[in-house]
Amino acid sequence: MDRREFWLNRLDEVNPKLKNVMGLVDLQQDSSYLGDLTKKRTIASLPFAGRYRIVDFALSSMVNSGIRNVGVLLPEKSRSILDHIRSGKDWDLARHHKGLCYLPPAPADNGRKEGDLKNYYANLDFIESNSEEYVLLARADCIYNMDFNPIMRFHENTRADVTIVVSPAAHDDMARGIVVKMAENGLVEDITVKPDIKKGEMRALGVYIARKDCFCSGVRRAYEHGGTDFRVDLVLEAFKNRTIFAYEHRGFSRRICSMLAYYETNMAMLQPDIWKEMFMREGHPIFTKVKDMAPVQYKEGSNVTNTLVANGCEIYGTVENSVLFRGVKIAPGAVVRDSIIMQNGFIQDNARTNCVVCDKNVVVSAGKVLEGAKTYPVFVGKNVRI
Amino acid sequence: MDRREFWLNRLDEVNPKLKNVMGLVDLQQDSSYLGDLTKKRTIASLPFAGRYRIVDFALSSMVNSGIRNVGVLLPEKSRSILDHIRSGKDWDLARHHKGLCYLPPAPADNGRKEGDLKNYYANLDFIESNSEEYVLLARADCIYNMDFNPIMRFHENTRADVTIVVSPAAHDDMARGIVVKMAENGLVEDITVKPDIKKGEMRALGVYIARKDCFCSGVRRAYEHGGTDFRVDLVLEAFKNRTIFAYEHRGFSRRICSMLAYYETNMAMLQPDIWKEMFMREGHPIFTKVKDMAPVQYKEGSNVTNTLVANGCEIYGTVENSVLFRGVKIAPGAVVRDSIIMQNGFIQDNARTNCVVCDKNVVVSAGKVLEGAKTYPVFVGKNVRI
Amino acid sequence: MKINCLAMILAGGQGSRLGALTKNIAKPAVPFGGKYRIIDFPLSNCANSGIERVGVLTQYRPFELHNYVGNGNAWDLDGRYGGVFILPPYQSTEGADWYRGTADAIYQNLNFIEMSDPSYVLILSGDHIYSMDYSEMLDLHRRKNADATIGVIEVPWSEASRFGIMETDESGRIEKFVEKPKEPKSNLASMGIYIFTASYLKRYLVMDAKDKSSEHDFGKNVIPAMLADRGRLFSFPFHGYWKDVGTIESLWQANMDFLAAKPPIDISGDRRIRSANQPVPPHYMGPEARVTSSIVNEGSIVFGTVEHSIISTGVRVAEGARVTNSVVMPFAVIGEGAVVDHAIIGQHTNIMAGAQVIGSEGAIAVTGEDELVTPESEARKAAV
Amino acid sequence: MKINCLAMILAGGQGSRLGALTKNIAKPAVPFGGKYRIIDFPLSNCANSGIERVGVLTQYRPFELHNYVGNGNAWDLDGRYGGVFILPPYQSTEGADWYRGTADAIYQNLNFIEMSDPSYVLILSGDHIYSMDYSEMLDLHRRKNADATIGVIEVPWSEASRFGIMETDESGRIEKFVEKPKEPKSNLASMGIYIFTASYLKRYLVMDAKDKSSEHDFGKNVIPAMLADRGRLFSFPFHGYWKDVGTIESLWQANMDFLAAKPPIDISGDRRIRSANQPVPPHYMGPEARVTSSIVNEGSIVFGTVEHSIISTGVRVAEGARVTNSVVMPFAVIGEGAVVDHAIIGQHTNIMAGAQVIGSEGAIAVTGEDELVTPESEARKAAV
Repeated sequence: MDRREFWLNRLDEVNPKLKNVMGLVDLQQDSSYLGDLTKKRTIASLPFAGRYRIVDFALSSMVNSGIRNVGVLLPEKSRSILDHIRSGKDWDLARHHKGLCYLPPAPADNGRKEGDLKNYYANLDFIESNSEEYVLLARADCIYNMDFNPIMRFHENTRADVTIVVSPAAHDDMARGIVVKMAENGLVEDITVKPDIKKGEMRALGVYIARKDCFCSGVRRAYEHGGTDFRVDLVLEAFKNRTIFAYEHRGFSRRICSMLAYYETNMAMLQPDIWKEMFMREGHPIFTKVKDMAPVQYKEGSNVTNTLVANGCEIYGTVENSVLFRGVKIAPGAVVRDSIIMQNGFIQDNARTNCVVCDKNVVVSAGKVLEGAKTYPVFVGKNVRI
Repeated sequence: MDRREFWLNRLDEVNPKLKNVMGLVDLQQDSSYLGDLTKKRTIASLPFAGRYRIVDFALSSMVNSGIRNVGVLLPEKSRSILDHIRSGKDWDLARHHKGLCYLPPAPADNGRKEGDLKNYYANLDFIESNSEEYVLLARADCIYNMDFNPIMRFHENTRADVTIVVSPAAHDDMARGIVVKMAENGLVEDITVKPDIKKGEMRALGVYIARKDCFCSGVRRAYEHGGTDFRVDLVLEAFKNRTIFAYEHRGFSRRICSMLAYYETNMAMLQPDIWKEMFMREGHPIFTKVKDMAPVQYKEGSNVTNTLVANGCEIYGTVENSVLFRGVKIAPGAVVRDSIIMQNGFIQDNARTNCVVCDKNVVVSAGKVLEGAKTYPVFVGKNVRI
Repeated sequence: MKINCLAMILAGGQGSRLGALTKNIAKPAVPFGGKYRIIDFPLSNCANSGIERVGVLTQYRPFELHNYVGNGNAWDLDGRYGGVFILPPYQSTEGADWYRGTADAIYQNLNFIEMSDPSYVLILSGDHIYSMDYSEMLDLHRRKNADATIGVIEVPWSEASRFGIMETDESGRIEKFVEKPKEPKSNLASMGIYIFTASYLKRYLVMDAKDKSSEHDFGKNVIPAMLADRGRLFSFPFHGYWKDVGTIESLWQANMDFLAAKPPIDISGDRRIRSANQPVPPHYMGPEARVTSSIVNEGSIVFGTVEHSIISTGVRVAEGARVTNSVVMPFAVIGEGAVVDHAIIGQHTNIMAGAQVIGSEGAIAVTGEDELVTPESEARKAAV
Repeated sequence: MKINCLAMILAGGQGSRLGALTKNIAKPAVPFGGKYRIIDFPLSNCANSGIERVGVLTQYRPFELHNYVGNGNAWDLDGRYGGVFILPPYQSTEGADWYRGTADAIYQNLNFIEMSDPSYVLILSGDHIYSMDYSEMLDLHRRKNADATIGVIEVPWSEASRFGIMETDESGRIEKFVEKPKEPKSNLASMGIYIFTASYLKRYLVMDAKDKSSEHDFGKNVIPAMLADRGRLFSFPFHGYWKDVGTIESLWQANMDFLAAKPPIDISGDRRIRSANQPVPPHYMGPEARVTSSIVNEGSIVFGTVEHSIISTGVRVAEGARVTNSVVMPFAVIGEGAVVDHAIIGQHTNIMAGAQVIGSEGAIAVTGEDELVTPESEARKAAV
């Protein structure tokens, strides 16, 4: 029995471990769909659900599935993400052998059109030098808590060259993405890259599994024939003659493809069953950078319902149907409804916010009122004082 | 007694700690002087003395002097350096509070001339957000094992705005650098940036101490007036009206400014007193990435004299006056003299090298002979098979 | 490598005065303040004071403490010359014995101290809640060229006879030390925090170990012996919040102290109290939750009513449940309609729907770890 | 969190058969092969086999072992569900005792096992040099649906009576286990490596603890009891290099084995043996150095002659010194003109200029830790 067989036989047993799979996390996602939210950050480093960043979900899913070797394709602006992931210790990836490896962006080629494919190509040597036989790629713009073990078994059983993880879009989705048509057994019959996606269409969640040689030869072929775009030049073109299967993920998943999607996905976490599926699954916690903040202080007169509250907050006022990030302060008489208040927000005495997304360090001064709609939340940029 | 006083008073005591100083390590050194040695790497990540890289010396000196907060200014090509330093754990800098922080290069500004100053400017927010009052900058192209505590005391006692660490050049030095003229008390009377430096001239070792506000306002002033170059636009121009003192480092130090300097500095480590000063000082070890290689196997017939040998080597032949990096294999009958053989080099049966620098993974086939001169070592590039 | 100052935390035995709460864990591992454990306070104080190497002396279930503390990484104490070491009794060439007293526990670990080779040894206890900069105390110790320095705090005169009381001269030098004096002549009480010059400590510990009449206690034997020899012992006055949490009542009271409009310690500032965090999400307040004057930690979920209470990591307060004036420790469940008042609910304990755990000031109700409290079972009350 | 397999390393007591070498350190911490310590082998095997949580049972100077092992970071054993735990005896609610035997040591740590909640428990000893993939053994254990699986190795028939000998049927199921049989009927010796299904182990340890006539030893009591109850015990044959290093002679011999043209274990390949490294430079060979058929580690400096020997970290061999057929442990100094042959030189020991430490095969000379050997002093010889 060879090494691979040996581990795969164990998958149904106590301690599933994708030992033969190397993870790749691509953080260079196009973030133009998110407007000001991502003006100074990548989607991957967007704060989410009180204490997380989007990248935490892909990284944690990998680690919980048993992947111990993860390459992180860095975006151009990498400081916030380097500061968030650091050594990978909080994801158990700070190791002497394997563990986390940063793959920084390749410097610009003279005159050549740029695209996300280039960074894959520039790091092929690293990917190929590792001993794992499979690559599992996750492009960090989706929220899910996935166990990759059944997907790997699916990939093996279908004898696919490439497996794409899909789920039906929960809403119309205005961002560019991959939509697949598949047979009942999962065999992909058509792949399209569309600038917008209709509700219910099977769209890719950015998770791909392939044998490493298949993946690398695809990247090489695509880039060396002038390709720049991961979706079009690799998935559509270079994988044309490959057997591609789609695996439908049936748990919760959302693409963070617009300000509204960002708002609604945060709000979805207020449903206790989704909160539990995402965060309280035995053996599948979502890891994030530890900040070690003090517990929340609910002061006399506070009134907080249907709300997610991160540590470090101090609450005197009223909060309903909202998400409070670390270190938010809600003053006496303030009322926060259907809102997302990011780190260190301060809603002062008798101020009110309704359907508002406040970026970090926003101050809403005493008595001020901000009001959006659930279908059109008002956004307040970083460090703004209103 | 304020906090600063408190710690500074302790400097002479048991546990010197530069608690009030933040370290900056600049890895973006111009490496064109080193030819093929640095074609695919920065000076900072150049292998040295069997198991080190140049950056280890600046980083270790900081850590051993008590600095616990270090920002690392990354060069454009950062993968090898990220892979070497990783979390900073091997330098004791993997910490929740303070520790190591990567400062990636700023993306190119449209049309503006590039230079090393830009990355300082782009990271001023990080530097200023830290609580330390002093900045100690080390530009990682020199070999030394320095205790920064006396330099800090010197800086305090002279009430300098900026202190530059200098030492007389051991050789003529063909690379661009800073030369200072100083009074006997250390007060700098003139600073010049010269394209070559004569033996004995007081040249800067790339180590600067300043109050953080002084340093940051200098960088801001230099960059915002169109400056690009650290040496000319910051040290010469922006610091023009500042009181600058030079501190002469009297221990061993070399600038790695040419292939010959690289060769000779490696060879200098073969002098037991220099080997001890650099590597065996109580409380001042040089840290590097741990690779955990097996000890060296000296086989029957091996004959090794006046040589530095890193772990993982296997030696059957003869080696004299040389430096062997990790995993080098010297076959029976092979003779290596006055040479530097980098990682995984393989000198096959009866081959000979004399005054040769072999980059990583070089194979010198059976019977082949390579011969350079001590003043002109022959260089063999990475992965070459001769 | 010589280090400057080594801290030794006396974590003690089973901490029987905390009763059911320490059935399965050592006292320093008892949860506190919703997020912390008692030992987080001395460990964070060490880290915030630049002391990076810490020994924790315990002979009761050391691996659970080890499992929590790890190598001290959460407190940044895992540097090359640092580390947190759990120190149970061990067998040496001279034989082996259980710890017979605070001084004996240190004596039995003289080898560990020698291995660490510190100039000074800081001795702490593992059951106090406070935030203190030991480096200031160390600085005083050095400036006074002292043999030993003892942390002291002013206590109400009426309570002075419960403490070890110090009489000092104007310079702070200790002239007399009396354990629990009937007629105290001072109200400067020992906090059980000592700095010793390492060589001086060693000399007295070796002498004490040979003394068969000794109880091997710092307060009762070692300090008096040092004073008898006219050692240079100084007091270091401390003025902040300091609370012994060795009993159920004091543990409950200290928790309640943190519910004040202004908490007694700044646990989140520059000198924050750190702890080993679990990967849990922000807590969730249900649609009918009613929470006031309380502290709630990550990972919990509240559907009921919480007033003037501490809700720790992973706790669930179900619909209609009512928690008042209580401390609910990690992963406990308060079932539907259950009532908890003036109580400490142990870790992982399940208060079933409709059950009641009701104590009163001066008679706090306690449930232990992993218990099941049904509406029928009467919750055990703590002996006060 | 349930883990798959927990390893427990029996690190033993003072290891008195290693004499002077274990005066200050536990046996598993004894240096080996120039760079390693004995415990590196089981720890690396665990890491290479995917077993990330390890208990080390010792009652002798646990902190020195702790200081070396840390939290297992050097072996990548410091993951969230992993860790290396040094386990000296401790005080529980039921009282406390020193370890009375291998089975008792595990029994006393049942709480630790329960806290870790493994499906399987792997028991190892801390004094063997070998490289083994325990995951293959675990796989056999599961495929056979075994209660226990014992690692066995074929030994020469002439030596079989020194071991615990197994008789098995064709399927590998163990029918009989005899400790040191006078007339062995098999040459399959127990390597002291056991995998137990956790619940099964617990049942038998509890029974064994109650049995007052038991010596609380796996080989003598627990395994025979399991066989008597017709438990499903299987053997797992191992074919590689395996060496007990419990005596001076065997420790010396095992070191010498690594000087063979082809070392008996691949210590630097994919399944490399890892160790906690010190920040030391490459070693330096002086102008007159003469080194053949030897292993030399980092941080050492050699001016003299070394033949067929092991030179460890930080050793200095001065001009004119001659070291042959010997093991020189870390930071020892061999002075000018000193002669060392067939010897083991302990850590930090100083063989002064001109001194001689000369043993012979079968009577290896030994110096302990931190000793000073002058030309006058006769080096102690090990009892063989």
